[in-house]
Amino acid sequence: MNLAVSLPRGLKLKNPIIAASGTFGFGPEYASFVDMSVLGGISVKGLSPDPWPGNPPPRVWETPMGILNSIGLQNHGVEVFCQQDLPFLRETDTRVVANIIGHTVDEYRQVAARLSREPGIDALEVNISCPNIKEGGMSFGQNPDQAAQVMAAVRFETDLPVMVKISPNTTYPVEIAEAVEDAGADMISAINTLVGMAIDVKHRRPALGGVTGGLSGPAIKPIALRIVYEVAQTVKIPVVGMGGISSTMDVVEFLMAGAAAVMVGTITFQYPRRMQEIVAELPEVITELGFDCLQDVVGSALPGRSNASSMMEAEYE
Amino acid sequence: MNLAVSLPRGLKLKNPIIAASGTFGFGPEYASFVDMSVLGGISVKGLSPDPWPGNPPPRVWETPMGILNSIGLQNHGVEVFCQQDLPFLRETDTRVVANIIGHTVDEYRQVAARLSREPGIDALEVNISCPNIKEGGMSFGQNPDQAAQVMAAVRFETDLPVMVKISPNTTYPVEIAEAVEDAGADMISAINTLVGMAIDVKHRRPALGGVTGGLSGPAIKPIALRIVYEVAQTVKIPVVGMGGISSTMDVVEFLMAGAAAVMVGTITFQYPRRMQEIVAELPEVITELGFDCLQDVVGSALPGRSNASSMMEAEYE
Amino acid sequence: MVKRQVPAPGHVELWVHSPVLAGATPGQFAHVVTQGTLRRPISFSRLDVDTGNAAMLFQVVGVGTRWLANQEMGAVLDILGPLGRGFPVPDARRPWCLVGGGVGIPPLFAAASQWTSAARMTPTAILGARTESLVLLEEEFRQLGHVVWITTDDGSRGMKGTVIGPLARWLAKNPQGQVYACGPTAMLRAVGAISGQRDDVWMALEQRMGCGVGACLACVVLGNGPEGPDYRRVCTEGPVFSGEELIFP
Amino acid sequence: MVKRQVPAPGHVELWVHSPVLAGATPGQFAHVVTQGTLRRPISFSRLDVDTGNAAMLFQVVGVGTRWLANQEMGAVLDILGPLGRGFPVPDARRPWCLVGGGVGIPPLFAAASQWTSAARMTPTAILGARTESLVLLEEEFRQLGHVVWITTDDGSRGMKGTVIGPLARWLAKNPQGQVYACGPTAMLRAVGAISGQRDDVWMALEQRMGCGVGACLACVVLGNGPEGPDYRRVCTEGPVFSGEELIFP
Ligand SMILES: Cc1cc2nc3c(=O)[nH]c(=O)nc-3n(C[C@H](O)[C@H](O)[C@H](O)COP(=O)(O)OP(=O)(O)OC[C@H]3O[C@@H](n4cnc5c(N)ncnc54)[C@H](O)[C@@H]3O)c2cc1C
Ligand SMILES: Cc1cc2nc3c(=O)[nH]c(=O)nc-3n(C[C@H](O)[C@H](O)[C@H](O)COP(=O)(O)OP(=O)(O)OC[C@H]3O[C@@H](n4cnc5c(N)ncnc54)[C@H](O)[C@@H]3O)c2cc1C
Ligand SMILES: Cc1cc2nc3c(=O)[nH]c(=O)nc-3n(C[C@H](O)[C@H](O)[C@H](O)COP(=O)(O)O)c2cc1C
Ligand SMILES: Cc1cc2nc3c(=O)[nH]c(=O)nc-3n(C[C@H](O)[C@H](O)[C@H](O)COP(=O)(O)O)c2cc1C
Ligand code: FES
Ligand code: FES
Repeated sequence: MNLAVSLPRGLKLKNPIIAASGTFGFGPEYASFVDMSVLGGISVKGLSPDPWPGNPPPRVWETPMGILNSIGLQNHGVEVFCQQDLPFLRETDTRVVANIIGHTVDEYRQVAARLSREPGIDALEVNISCPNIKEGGMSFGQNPDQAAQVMAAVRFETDLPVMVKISPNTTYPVEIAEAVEDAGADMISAINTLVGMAIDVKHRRPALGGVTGGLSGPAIKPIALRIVYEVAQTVKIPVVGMGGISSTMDVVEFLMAGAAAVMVGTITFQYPRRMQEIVAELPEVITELGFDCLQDVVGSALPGRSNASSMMEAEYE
Repeated sequence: MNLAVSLPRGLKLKNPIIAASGTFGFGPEYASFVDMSVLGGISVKGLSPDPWPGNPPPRVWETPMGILNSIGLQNHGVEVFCQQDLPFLRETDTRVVANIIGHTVDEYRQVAARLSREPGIDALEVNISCPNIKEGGMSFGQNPDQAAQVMAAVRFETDLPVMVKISPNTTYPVEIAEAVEDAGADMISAINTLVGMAIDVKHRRPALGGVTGGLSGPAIKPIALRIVYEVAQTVKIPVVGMGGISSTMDVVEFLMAGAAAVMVGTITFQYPRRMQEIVAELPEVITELGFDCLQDVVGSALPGRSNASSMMEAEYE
Repeated sequence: MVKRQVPAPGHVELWVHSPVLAGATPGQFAHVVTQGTLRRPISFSRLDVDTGNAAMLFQVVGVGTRWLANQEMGAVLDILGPLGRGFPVPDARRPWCLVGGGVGIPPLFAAASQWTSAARMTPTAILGARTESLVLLEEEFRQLGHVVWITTDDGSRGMKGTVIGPLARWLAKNPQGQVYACGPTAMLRAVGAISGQRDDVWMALEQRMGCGVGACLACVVLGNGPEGPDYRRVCTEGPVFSGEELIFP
Repeated sequence: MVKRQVPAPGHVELWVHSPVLAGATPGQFAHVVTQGTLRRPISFSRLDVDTGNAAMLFQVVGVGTRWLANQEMGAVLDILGPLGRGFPVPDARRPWCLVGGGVGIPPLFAAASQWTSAARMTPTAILGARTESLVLLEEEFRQLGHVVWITTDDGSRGMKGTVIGPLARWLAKNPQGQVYACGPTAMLRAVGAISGQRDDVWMALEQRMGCGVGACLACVVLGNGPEGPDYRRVCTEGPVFSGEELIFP
């Protein structure tokens, strides 16, 4: 079965499985364990104009079916990335998504501009879950206007396909998706982590050095699916779904909820080869579920296309 | 060790463990499995002025370390409650918290008024995660003004201790807590469920009859702790914490994050006696952690009181 | 857990020693801790007050039943029960018939075992399955002296088709006969339709459950209420309902 | 898994057969799937290229180590490794000394086993523990021919106090001696302080980890960077760092 996915502005993935930003480094870290050419793509760790130091440790903490992280978006800056990491990525036979971050609209713009000049980058992913320093630290992703400003600034600088990564820590994920669509986004990726925390009971203090952290892993899958399902019904552009994917069936859930492709994060820490396994299993699983091709799975549980209400009523109404 | 908790307006619990609304019915359902007199209190299923039919089934779905529910706040109305359920509750030796719901501010007011006339109710818990029908269906709990209006209306009708139950499905849990505190709330309870969904892959449709549902259970504990920790630092009134508690250590985490008492929900479905076990274990666990009394545990991981930053720096700075 | 059998591929029957469970009414269920955040509801296939043993026969369909199927002899299971309302004993002066599909058969067998000695006329058991290897408890029903009709979807054993054909014929002969049915929802709907949803047609339903004791209102099905349709709890008002109580499409 | 021992109460040593792991450098670690969403990092206590076996000695502290301690003989473990940077081989012409506290001792033993034959002078091992029953691998170090000094917090065995006392005395005699240390952070901080954070004082650190391979930036400690403090990854730049590289308070 052909697993290829065609996305806006000519972005073509050999399959819908992309390594999620921040969980797969810049490629070489996992290269001895994973055959990267099997992946649809890889989204690199968030890149800022200048290096960010990140948060004090501890930076991860295990929670029920999830993890909290407070890496604090540590990265060595877009310039070092272009010189040091990009050459390796150019050699890999997979799509490279550059995840970009900033403290101000202008910082996002700068990173987008810098990356657009480099060959070997196939798409940008705008992580709007960063604190907006000028507006008091609430993240860009919590406010439709600010999210749209970031997207508009990035759009001004680049013709690359751009996806905006939606934060779940807001009352309005759908409104934010609409706002960035209007501002020129080619795709939505959803979701980023949920703000959570844990207490180190023994030491009577927050477990993470950064006090709060981002919750990821299977625990958040229901929330991610809900947001993907809602966003996919609202925007016209494709959605790349993620949050807690750990199996091929999870991927199918996201596809049915309307995702055109997915990203896989936390599970890689436990099972580095899981993405490869999913790519291998996907054709058979889709066929067994009665689909002829990947495209038919996408959105098959959305209202209208799903047999939801009719079957439900058939059972008890 | 004395586990008693004193809360505003003379509300005294024999211990900090309260059964969470919607997971313990109206008392008699679990009475043959659980010794209710051991509990600090029980919060009953949400009560509306008239009966609510609830959502079509299926109404629960299992998720990684959690469950989704779309009961749809089915209940037989406050009048039937007073006549049919309250007599049993009056006989039980535990505090009764009446959880109230409504589609309009006036419906909340009506239920509060009706319940204030009945003996045997020790506190009200205002569930603001209900759709505000007049304002287009977004829940009261997602907007500080609307939440405050509900609280003000309830306060007008009752001298009972009132807690407002915070929704996590908002950008502003802290602002909402502050708004209801200003509107006269005596306590905050936090958190209600997170909106999520699951796909029934076999049938290619949303798994729940209500399409989306509320996520509860251990999976949400990190989010609940974060909100309790933030709210406890902001408001002056006590916080009743909940969300994913399944063990005595979990209770200690919530207490350290600033909760004066806790509610226990989803785990009861799996282990009906877990609340009893927690009450039994709590004194020993607290003592082993080096505390002399329950009160000292409360808030011990909050900034100022916690040795957070100092120890963190001691380790790597 | 005192005994374990594999009556058909992908099906396991477990015996547990528990006088409390052994005292259940057929049609009641056990709510079992397995893997996952919710208990699993499973009906009793055998209830023996003398030995204090109760059995559950289930199909392995997901994580919970797989875990349960892999438990070793002597394992201690965490079971809440017996729960729910079981089958009412039939009026022994009138004919009765059991109609079971797949894993709907076991609870009917528990009922048959208790009722058969009291029966004046030979009862009928109509057992349906997907295919020959999945016909459950046939021999056991014959040993009780039942007239046993088998149907399989693929015709590999007995009549080809569903249990509805034989039931229609039985009802034609016994228009006021008492019916006890358990099986997939589609089958029960058809049973309800051809039996006229009477108050002596009893059906055991399945629904996703939370608490199992009536507290959470998760497990509802649509009932025929005095003021129009209302929701009933399978765990408390059911799992056994009369045809009259239910609304099927 | 080919062998299992309980060297002290609450401590387990597991041998696994894996030529790849057995080829590790002492100080490197294995990242092991247990229960929970993250792997558990554990150092090697023994590395035997001849048999292709590697051992890990760990304390049971939580869900993961408890699960691992309960694995049965023949179990197949999912291990990522060997990972990280191990101890550099000491300069055999100069004195060296191993300083281990608690479960910091096992990786030093793996190192000692490989290096001792090449040593010109008798190496010293300073082993600290909370109490007598928790002193790990003492006999094994003696068999390697090390001078072994024991300290316990409660004085139940060897000197009362921490490893820092004996280390200070050793350093007084061997001011330029090479030091290899592993143990609790507080101990390493003290080792760094009294040894002057030199480039031939090596310490194996612990930190909470995500990936274990350098991808997630979770496992950092503060390093002494060219332009001020910077974060280094324990899983990749470490777990072994020189005193010079690290910033302790
Ligand atoms: C009253 C009652 C009696 C039952 N008796 C039997 C029996 O005797 N033999 C038998 O084989 N099966 C019986 N079932 C069905 C049985 O409960 C499910 O097959 C079982 O829960 C599946 O669990 P799982 O973890 O293997 O599957 P999963 O699909 O992994 O389970 C996921 C969740 O869905 C629930 N679920 C899945 N299928 C069903 C279902 N059909 N009904 C209710 N909940 C379900 C599970 O309990 C769990 O919460 C009965 C169900 C009910 C309600
Ligand atoms: C490089 C390295 C080598 C190690 N070598 C050994 C060894 O040889 N023997 C030994 O007994 N222990 C060793 N440890 C510590 C060991 O990793 C922890 O004791 C173990 O992870 C605890 O897991 P748990 O599930 O039992 O505890 P839990 O507290 O339930 O674990 C919860 C989470 O915290 C992490 N965690 C808990 N304690 C530590 C810790 N001290 N360091 C890092 N992560 C931790 C766990 O990995 C897990 O992700 C080493 C740690 C590191 C970083
Ligand atoms: C350790 C870690 C670091 C992350 N760093 C980034 C990042 O730099 N940029 C970003 O957009 N998302 C980042 N994320 C979020 C993930 O890309 C993903 O959105 C989230 O983890 C949910 O997917 P999962 O449950 O499959 O991990 C990070 C997640 C983790 C766990
Ligand atoms: C089945 C179910 C029904 C619920 N019904 C109510 C309700 O009527 N009113 C309310 O305020 N909260 C209700 N809740 C939310 C719980 O009281 C609690 O806030 C939430 O489940 C988180 O706690 P837990 O993880 O311990 O379950 C319900 C939760 C569940 C699982
Ligand atoms: S399962 Fe909770 S009411 Fe039936
Ligand atoms: S654990 Fe991921 S970088 Fe070290």
